[in-house]
Amino acid sequence: MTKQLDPNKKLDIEEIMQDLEHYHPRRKGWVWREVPAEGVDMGPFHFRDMAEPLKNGIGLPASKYFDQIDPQPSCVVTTEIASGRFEDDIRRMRMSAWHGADHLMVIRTTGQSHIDGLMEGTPEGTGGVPITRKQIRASRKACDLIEDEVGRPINFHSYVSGVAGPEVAVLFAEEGINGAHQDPQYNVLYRNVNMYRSFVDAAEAKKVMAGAGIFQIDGAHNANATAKAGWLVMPELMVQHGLNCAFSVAAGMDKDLIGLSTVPPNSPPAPKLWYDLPYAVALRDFFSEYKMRAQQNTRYIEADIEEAIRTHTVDTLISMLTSADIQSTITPDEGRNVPWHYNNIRGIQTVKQTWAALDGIKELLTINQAGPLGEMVRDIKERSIAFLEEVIEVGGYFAAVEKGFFVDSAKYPERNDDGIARDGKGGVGADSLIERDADYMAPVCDHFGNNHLPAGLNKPCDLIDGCTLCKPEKIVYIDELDPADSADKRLEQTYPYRKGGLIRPEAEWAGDGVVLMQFVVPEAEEIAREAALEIARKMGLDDPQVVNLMVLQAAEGCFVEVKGKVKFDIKKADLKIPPKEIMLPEDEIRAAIKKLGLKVVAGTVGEDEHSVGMREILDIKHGGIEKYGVKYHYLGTSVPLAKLVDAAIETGAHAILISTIISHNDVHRTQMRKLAELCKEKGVRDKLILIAGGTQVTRDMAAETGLDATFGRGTHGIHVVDAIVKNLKARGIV
Amino acid sequence: MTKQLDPNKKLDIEEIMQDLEHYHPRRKGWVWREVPAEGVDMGPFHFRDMAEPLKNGIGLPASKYFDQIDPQPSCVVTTEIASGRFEDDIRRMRMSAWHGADHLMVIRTTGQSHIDGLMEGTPEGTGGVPITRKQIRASRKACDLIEDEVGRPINFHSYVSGVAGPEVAVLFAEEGINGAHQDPQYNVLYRNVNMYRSFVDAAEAKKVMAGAGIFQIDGAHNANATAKAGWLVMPELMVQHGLNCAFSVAAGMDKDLIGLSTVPPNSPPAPKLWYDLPYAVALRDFFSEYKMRAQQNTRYIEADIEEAIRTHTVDTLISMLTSADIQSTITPDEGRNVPWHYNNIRGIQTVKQTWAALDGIKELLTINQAGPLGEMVRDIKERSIAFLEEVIEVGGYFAAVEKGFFVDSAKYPERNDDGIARDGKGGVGADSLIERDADYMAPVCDHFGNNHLPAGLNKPCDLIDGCTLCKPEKIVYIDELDPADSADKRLEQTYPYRKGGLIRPEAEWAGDGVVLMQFVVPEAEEIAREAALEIARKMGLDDPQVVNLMVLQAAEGCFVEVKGKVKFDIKKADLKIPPKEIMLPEDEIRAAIKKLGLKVVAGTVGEDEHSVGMREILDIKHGGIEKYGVKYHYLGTSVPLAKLVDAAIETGAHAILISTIISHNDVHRTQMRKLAELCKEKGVRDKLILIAGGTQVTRDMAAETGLDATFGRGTHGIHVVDAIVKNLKARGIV
Amino acid sequence: MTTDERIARFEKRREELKKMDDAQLKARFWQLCDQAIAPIVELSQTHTSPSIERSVLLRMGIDSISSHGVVNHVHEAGLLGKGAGHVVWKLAQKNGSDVRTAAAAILENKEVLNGLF
Amino acid sequence: MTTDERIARFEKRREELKKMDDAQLKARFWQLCDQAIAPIVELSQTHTSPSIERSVLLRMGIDSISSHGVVNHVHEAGLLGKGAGHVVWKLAQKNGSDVRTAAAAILENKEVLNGLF
Repeated sequence: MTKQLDPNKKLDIEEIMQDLEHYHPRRKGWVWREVPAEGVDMGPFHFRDMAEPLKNGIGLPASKYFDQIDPQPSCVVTTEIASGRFEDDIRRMRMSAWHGADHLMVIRTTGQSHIDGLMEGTPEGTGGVPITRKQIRASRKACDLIEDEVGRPINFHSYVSGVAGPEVAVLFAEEGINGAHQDPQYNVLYRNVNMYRSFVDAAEAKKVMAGAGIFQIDGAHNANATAKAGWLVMPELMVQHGLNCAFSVAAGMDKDLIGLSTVPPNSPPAPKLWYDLPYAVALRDFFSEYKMRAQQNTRYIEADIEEAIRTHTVDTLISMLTSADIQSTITPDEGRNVPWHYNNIRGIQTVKQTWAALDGIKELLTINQAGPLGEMVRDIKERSIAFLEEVIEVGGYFAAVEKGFFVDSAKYPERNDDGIARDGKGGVGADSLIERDADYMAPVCDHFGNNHLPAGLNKPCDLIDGCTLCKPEKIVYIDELDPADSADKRLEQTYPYRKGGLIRPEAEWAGDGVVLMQFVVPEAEEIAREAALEIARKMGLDDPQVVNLMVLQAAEGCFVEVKGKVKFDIKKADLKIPPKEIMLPEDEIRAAIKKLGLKVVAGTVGEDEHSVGMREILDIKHGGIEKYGVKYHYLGTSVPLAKLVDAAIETGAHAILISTIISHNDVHRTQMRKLAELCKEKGVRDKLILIAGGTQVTRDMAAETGLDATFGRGTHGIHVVDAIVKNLKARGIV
Repeated sequence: MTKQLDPNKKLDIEEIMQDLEHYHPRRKGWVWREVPAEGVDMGPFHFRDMAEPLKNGIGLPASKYFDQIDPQPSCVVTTEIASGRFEDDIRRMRMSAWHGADHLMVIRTTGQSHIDGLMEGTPEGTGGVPITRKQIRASRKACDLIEDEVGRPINFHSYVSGVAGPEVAVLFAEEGINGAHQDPQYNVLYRNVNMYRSFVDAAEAKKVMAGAGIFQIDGAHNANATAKAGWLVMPELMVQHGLNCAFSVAAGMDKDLIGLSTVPPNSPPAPKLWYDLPYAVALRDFFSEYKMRAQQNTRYIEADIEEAIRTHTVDTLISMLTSADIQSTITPDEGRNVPWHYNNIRGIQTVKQTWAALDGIKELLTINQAGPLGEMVRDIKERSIAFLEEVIEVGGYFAAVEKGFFVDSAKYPERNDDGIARDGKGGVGADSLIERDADYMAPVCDHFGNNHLPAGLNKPCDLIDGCTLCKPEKIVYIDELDPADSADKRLEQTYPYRKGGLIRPEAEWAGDGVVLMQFVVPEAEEIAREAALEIARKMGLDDPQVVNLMVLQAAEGCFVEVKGKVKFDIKKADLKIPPKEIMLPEDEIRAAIKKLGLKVVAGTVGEDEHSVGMREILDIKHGGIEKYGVKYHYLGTSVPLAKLVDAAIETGAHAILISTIISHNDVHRTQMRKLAELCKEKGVRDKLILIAGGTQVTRDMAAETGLDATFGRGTHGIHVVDAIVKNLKARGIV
Repeated sequence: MTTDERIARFEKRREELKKMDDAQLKARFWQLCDQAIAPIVELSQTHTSPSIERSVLLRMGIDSISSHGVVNHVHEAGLLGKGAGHVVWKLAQKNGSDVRTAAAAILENKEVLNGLF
Repeated sequence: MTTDERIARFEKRREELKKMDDAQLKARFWQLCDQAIAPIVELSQTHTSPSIERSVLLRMGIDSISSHGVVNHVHEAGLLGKGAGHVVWKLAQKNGSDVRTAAAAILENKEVLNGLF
């Protein structure tokens, strides 16, 4: 029985790594979200495109204005995690699940697709993790704990591409992987794996995935991820999707588990919707029986986080106008480097926030098929069919690949002759196929193709008394091949930062010390770049690098972002943590104010003509106390203390609010003490709540100066009315 | 004649401040963009919702993929600038204009609306600038220079609210202000200026604005900027817009210059479109004769920059689905602090990027009036009319204000009785109105109301031989009232950072030293906050403040943003600026490669099994040289140099590419020298281009090791093919 | 009037509005707006304020500081109902000076206004 | 075939497609897809690969490292066409051992395969 996680306790990686030898997945296959047909009610709103809410989760920052609701989109939401160390990935999985991801894709280490066989253990990867049995078990075991904690199943995803497809598929079926990429065209075009070998292996891999209910995502998105002009290759994208779907069905896959990886090909400043919406409509028409895994654009992503997020918001709009069974997210820092923790969260938030903002969009807006969109849809369909007809005409798929039909940058039928031509006899694994003899046999389940089994068997693996898919206990577990390059080794190095009481900032790995700095350098680009690095060095950053530079104006200056590593540690024990102030619920505050008819006298004391701070606390325009129903009498600036106290008495006010901005030679403390004394002299101290604020005032000055509450920078009306009502309650007045 | 700006030279503030006494505006009144009816063609695209392009501008980061096009939305684009020092604002105006803003709103210093008269000189403001004649002249003069530089007129905007409305309006008319806020309801409800005084003053101010062709923006957006639940106050918003429009027309304003300030009231996680689209449609129906100044939401903006940008993208979608003559932008850091330079640019980019992405949307999508939207539109219209009927019934507008009709948080006709009730006899300027005698007379132009002028005058000001509106030379210019609190004083302090060769990072003001740090602290919130401040202090930041904290997961950690000030300076002279590498145009590179049929031999040398870097340079998947048509022959890792040279000779390759990641004890330099020597020995040195790369390799190693080019971190395929083609051209091979 | 009464009256009004098409609704909205502001326009035509009068003086070429003082003195002399511009213009006529000189005279000593009207 | 000839053929095809409604277009698309993959499905039914055979051994409970060696030896013995699983199973039958032991035997010395078929 997996024990429960405590939301306030860190995942214990060492504990998860224990006893993986006996770990077996709880379930096999993909899980969709529960979407009530009648919609979901949250706070004062009714949602039409949402699924059941999370048990435990973290809402958008603005959810505090809306009863902390955290609406969960009806589609599955994916995030891709690729730190290269799965022990750090697991922590990021938990963060992502709390923020709404229920499909976690772990990117494979670069180069694994060229390894002819399975990898084992937990070696470190680059830009991704080496997919091994041990690493999958540890991740899936963590996902079990996390899904119980957030109250929603998590789909764990990986990749079946490269020369070891069939073995990887069996590994995934055995270990309960829920979703995986599998598309022979990807191997042929992008990994230069021999075309014949790619497809024969793919049939087996797909059959195995089908048996384990693994959701398949195809590789067509790569076509527009590499094309010079993504929006011209739409006819080919349709063909690539069609071929993989047809082949997958022929291999035994259920259409409900066949997903098209569709990325809106275009991006601003091009007129994105004009090209991408017609394509999205054409695709959903032809592939109505399949599932849509909508991805966000990466082709035109630059180093600007905000630009990526805006384009991904429009990608999500296109999904909501057409359909998306899975909305996959791209981290907005994809254009810079391997993604950092918080950018996975930003990617997930883009889907949550857009989905909530546009909820019900299909009832408000209709796609205008009568206009130019209808013609464009028709045009894409006809060109994709003509493309297929020419493929057949030149001798079929393999012949077409040899002729460079695919990933040509021109719009079919035009050709720029820059497609990726592959040689039928070339590529990795060339002529490694073997014809099956007449008595070929494989005594296991989910095997594709001719298989001459003896008669009378219930299942093929009856012959060997059960295969690993039917009897998990038969799986042979290999722990580590090279203990020097393993998770345990790395965990030792990061122990001080995980359990040793030391703190370092991080971006991907425990203790990596990475920070990002943003500032404007008022100089031209070349100077700004060097100045930025010099500034980073002067602040003690190691190996500083400029990750983004935006020219604000050629001479006036540039916005620069520099990353680097800090070399020092912070001892947790040395930190002074102030006690947490818990606020009264807003309705209780408003009710108390209304019941009492709270009145306040306010003014700026001492020769202090600054009144900005005070105005912000009072005026409804800035969320001041007026907003909560408080009537205030503002006496202006440089008000003598006596005048304030007299005014309070005359108007029957319940509180006096003073602000003292000027604080040289402690004048603000003397003013605060004098106010308390004056009220005592006039016998009204306990009748009045005395509050002071100012940029140099701190919370702990109240006790010292005899006032009821004191506030510093960043104070808003809500904090002041909260303090007043608390004090009134303490004195039994309300 | 204003002289020309040099794009590569900073604005000379001191020069602009010269001779303001004799400055007069070039024109008066508002200017719309030039929008060709047949649309605009840029790069390979046809745009339907764009205006004429800029002469000089900076496109979105992704424009480099699209022939550097920078499409300019058909609407005017506004940015609000509020640093409090107009000499810094002017620099930001230039940045904003280059990025596409043609409506610059300078926020007034807090509290100016309570000053009964005009302010003069250039005193420092807070959260905005004290609006004075000198400051307007300097800003407008700068705008003249900038509009010529970018090639498009700039509208300069300010505020006519508060007790000195008529005087401020005359100042604006005299000084060529192009747009201004004027709405008596704003004074009554939010500034507590007496209601009778507010409206009588407003009639005069509006008449003056009309005379100078100044575009008016009303103040209704404040109703939903303060309402607890913005989406409930829609009926009242319609009423506020209606009253100001009717009164403005009665005061003599042309409907084409009357703008509704309309902010979509709701925000995610609420279903924003479901509430805001029907409202936007209802508003455009009733106010079809007026102009729409669409603003972005500020009511539910938090400290998260990305969240603000997503919501503002949806606000801009709503504008494009209905209409927006002006799309105003809110800086995404509005929820944190007074906006910084680069956040103005981000706000402008949100409009440019969304407008380009959704160009032509009205031909692709239609608003479905038949569904629930139609009912909601009808409901809003009926409630707003019923609201007006009740206003009339209770005795008219003033009576309704006294009864707290306005800014009540309930949806009309329900009432929460928390509206802002104002006393007819109370507020600033109470009973300060004077009845005009029978022989009341004012010998000036653009005066509202009864005016008993002698007969036979052509214009009222003939009586005094011309007023300042007709004869600008009559305007009395006052320079500074308090030289100690002036722009010159501040310019002296910042001289070192503007013209003295010192560099400091900045956010708002020259030399303010402000930087922002972003990192993850793998601890719970309270600890993360203190640790973040400690990290900032250890890096030498003065007065560090946490401006945003997002919990990634309660125990796993938080994303923290800390701002602070650096105390050191960088001397520009000490910086070593590397010479700028100018790349060949991509088409020329592709053509050369295609003509030659460029072939390359590649491999990783020395005992170096890392191949990631090399793969990225080669594979089409990562923008490698294959993408430009280069055929490569990859020999794998740890390849002996001799094998590489032989392979190059056999295959007739034109270049050899080696990568050396391992660089301890300079092994990479020795490998590079050996490659050059080997080619010499085999007599193929000048036939072959030799290139090396690696994480520790730098550009200047080429000369030292006898190779043709060497590359370090951050190198892509384009850099390598650029170097190869350059060398081939130098040797006359291509 | 209690909330229930108000809601009831609202529902009654709503019945009327339900009968109108979109164009009629729009016309009704603008007719009510004009009706609501009519008395205020009337008030604005027949009244003035210190700020309006200062804005008149500004247009007559009198600087912002002086215009403040002049309006105060004209007000104290009970003549603001004539219009500050009218008073300054009339004094200029009387003294045969330009308006700026007349304004300076009033600023310096409001007695000069005695008997002007 | 030159580009012009290709474009001409495309236009001819386009004329045919113009006559179809949406449903017919869709059917035509899927018919062509199936036609294109048919020969490849056929190939996949009648052929196998080292990776497929290793995946069979994995499912028979043989660890990933050994399965690599076993498949190589079966391949070298020219028996991969029988199916590596078949060979291991047959050897196990012959020696009366479980499959894992049979696999280990093959791994250790491929001679054990002689005369197995």
